Amino acid sequence: MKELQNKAAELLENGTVNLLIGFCQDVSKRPVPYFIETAAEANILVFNQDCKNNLSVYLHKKEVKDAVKIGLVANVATLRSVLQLLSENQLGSLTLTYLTVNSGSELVVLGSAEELEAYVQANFPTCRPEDQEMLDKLNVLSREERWAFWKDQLSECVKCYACRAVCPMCYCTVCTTECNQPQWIKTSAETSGNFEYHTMRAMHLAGRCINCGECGRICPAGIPVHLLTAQMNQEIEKEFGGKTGFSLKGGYALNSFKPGDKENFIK
Amino acid sequence: MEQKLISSSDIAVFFDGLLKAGKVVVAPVLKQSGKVFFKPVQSFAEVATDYIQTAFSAKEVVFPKVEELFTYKHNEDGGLDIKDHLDRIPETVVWGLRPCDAAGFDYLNKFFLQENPDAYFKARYDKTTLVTISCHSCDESCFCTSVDSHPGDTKGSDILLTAMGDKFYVEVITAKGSLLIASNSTLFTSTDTLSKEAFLAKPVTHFSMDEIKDKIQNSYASAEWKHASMGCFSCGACAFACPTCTCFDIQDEGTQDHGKRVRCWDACGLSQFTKHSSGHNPRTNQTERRRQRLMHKFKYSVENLGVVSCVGCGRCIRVCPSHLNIFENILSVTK
Amino acid sequence: MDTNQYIPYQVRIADIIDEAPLVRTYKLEFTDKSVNFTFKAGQFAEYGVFGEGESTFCIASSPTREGYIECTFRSSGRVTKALANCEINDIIGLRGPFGKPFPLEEWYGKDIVFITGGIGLPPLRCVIWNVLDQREKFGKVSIYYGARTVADLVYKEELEDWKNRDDVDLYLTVDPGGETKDWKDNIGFVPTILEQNLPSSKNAIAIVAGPPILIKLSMPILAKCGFANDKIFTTLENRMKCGVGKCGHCTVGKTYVCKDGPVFTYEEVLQMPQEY
Amino acid sequence: MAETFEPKIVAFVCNWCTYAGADLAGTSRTKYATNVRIIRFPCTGRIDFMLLIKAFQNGADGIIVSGCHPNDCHYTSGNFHARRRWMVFKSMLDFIGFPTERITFSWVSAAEGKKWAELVNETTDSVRALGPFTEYKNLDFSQFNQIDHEGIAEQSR
Repeated sequence: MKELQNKAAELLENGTVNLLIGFCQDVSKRPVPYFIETAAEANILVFNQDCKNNLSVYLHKKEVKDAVKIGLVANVATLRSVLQLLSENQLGSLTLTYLTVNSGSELVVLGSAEELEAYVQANFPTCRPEDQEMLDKLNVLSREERWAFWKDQLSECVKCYACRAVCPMCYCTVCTTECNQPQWIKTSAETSGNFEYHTMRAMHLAGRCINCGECGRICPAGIPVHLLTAQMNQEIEKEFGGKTGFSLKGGYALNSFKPGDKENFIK
Repeated sequence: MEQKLISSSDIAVFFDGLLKAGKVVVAPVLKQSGKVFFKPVQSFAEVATDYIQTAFSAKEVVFPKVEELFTYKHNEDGGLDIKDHLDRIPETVVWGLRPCDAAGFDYLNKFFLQENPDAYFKARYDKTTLVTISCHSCDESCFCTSVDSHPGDTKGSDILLTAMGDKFYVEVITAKGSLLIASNSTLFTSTDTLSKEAFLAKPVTHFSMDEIKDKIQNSYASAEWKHASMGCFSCGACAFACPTCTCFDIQDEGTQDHGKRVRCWDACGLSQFTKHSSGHNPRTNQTERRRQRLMHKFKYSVENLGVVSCVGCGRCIRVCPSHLNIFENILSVTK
Repeated sequence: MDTNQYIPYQVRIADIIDEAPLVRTYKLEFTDKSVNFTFKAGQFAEYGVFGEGESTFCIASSPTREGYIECTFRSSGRVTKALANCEINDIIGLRGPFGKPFPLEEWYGKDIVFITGGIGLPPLRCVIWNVLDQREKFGKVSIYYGARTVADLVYKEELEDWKNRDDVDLYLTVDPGGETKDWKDNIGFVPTILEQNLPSSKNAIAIVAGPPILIKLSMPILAKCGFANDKIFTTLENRMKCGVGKCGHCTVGKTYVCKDGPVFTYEEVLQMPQEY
Repeated sequence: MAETFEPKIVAFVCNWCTYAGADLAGTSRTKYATNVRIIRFPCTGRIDFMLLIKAFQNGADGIIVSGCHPNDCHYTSGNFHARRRWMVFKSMLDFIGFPTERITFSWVSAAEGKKWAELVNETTDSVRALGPFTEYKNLDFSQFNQIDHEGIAEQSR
């Protein structure tokens, strides 16, 4: 912890970064994303198991972009999403420095995209066991049972769009949900509208989602929306190969093709 | 207001009596997601008991997340048949909501009915009876005592139940409440006023409302708003979970020939909320939007309706993806 | 009152006038003749195309001319586009009237100065008609109106009519470059024209409506003429959904533009947070 | 009801192959089911999955998506891209339990008027057998504002 704070202070001191995005704690010890501009504030930084937020989503925020030189306190999932964003050319205007803590609980500082890539590939996360368990459980159900499951789950969705807001891959300036000419997706949070929204979301993230699981974790209605994209990723990996957030030239499964792609479902 | 007692074993009988009387009983239900939601239930067995706070407030009983304003259909003579469905709203009992939620109803009532009464809210509210249960436990997000309320507050409730060992202390606050009791009067025995104190949760008090009320008068320009909102993702979670957030959007669903007009929850934190079709957006950044929300709760609603529209349920803190903390924010901007 | 404010009246489009590119005026008649719809100058309504939604704009006709109402709109969003596709005899929804009107009665015997540009004229047209229909009750009436180009001027016939009246001073202008060969009136932005022909603030009321920039630039000039802030009126145009102070879209600080406005004195506007 | 039920089927087809194929079916007087409404697109690559959702949203009982055979695409690779997207979209729908048998994907070339006619007939028969697609429409009645949904439901039917 102290080590992290000192490093952060140092980086801010010598101007390597203008803005450092990390965590502090609120009165009840909950991790709160915190934005540090002066070395003096660095001593309130914390980083522990509860610091799950994927801070890379803030890299789309105007106030953050304006700082240009940014430090990011990140767990592997976050680093992975930064890698994916870099491969999608979304962070061109920024110079980033990453602070993370490795499995040996020692501080790691990554100064360049290449270092980042190497680190992520060396510590590449697998699908969380609890998620895998849920996926396997769902995949053996009958079609009707799965429909019933999602119907029950999605009926609780209130369309607060928190899942969209916390997703680093949802960086469109205008989302499909806000296009009303025509109204592609019902604005009302009726179940059918919720189906449309979550199908759309999962499709737009298929092959891009980096499985940080944030959308599912923060859903106020407790809907495991992250399973949709996790499932898509596994399908795509199986059919077309390639991992998301694995390399700087990741490529996007759905804007490339192979002449021999699976087509047994086409008459 | 009269006080009664009912034995814990009779509570279920009372509850089933309400169901038998043909009322829709909405009560907290534990779903597989591990969260508790207000749902219409068929038996006392379904009712969840062991939880601090429901995921969403009970406001959706009187202010549903999707409210059908009317259906329309073209008729032969060129015009449209337009009809609302206010007559379909059933007698409803909300069971087991927290005093903070009930206090929320008190605010909703003021907001929707004081000026330009809202027909849909009124129709639902008039047919709704609130059976509140005092909190015996709380967590670090609860702060009702900071906003002039407490875990045994009767504000907004029709009946307040307080568990006292093997019996419940029953405070009958309104005529609506007495009617429920009257229909099952044999279960209740009269008693004089008892002190609930020993049986109530003790949430931390973070500030004194009076102090905040006058300090916030000149906090609009505070630089702290930026810190208070930097972490904000501009989603609507806090507003949708809030028992007193009332903003909504009106949408048509259907064709020009037939369909329905609905109103659905909207949130002042969403970036499109104030955006004109011209592209001009009065509140362009999150700092302005979060300030609008908090100032509305603690300043504007006091000026408009004379009450603070935050009941301290702490839901916005629990659901916030980045754990933004409303009472910490309020404290920091009123420093 | 216990009426359901969300149920619209049904109105038939009786006439359509193309005012300018994308700008149309609809003359609306109630299908149910028994409806007694009374409104005051400055109030607005919610116009709905069923299946598309509702859009907010002012009632452009005057209460002094009964039996019908008129609205003028520029098609920009989903609803206004759908509205623009309507034809004569189509039925649309109408909710209202909403909002606080101009305090015309308080203005009796005073001079009235109208300053407006482009699509800002419709909200004032209602007042102008109202004033002209009871001309004797008011003092000097001057109208400063301009648009980007000659084509963008709305209510062209009425502008002619006002120009020809000797009891109205009309200062018509178009932005530089917007003029046509046979354009005889002023060329230049409205504030410029205002500055060249300063109105007297003595026992006078100024009403400003139009694009924010026009309002911003006109205010200092009016101040220079000696108009007190509470003698200057304007109307705020915020996004609205319900029109009755419930949906929250139009809030500026504690103010609900829909029920506390849309008519405000400049003094009131200055007291609000600058979020409009 | 069941025997008199005629399904509404929306066909999203590409301009260069399947549309021409359907045209051929017409000019060569091939009779086929009238349940299908054809929507022409420049290329299968343009057929966004949102359009399919929209069709079901507006009450379609079945959908046909069809374009050029691989390597025949007028824009060389549009249908290859489309193929991947369909594959992903289909497995997506499978995962949420959507009855994907209501969507038929196919390649129909400009010369295959006969195949088009058969395709439409087969699809119509299979969807007719499946019956009207109420599962989707019923979603809202089950939840429509949790308090008085029954009332609304019966009235909306």
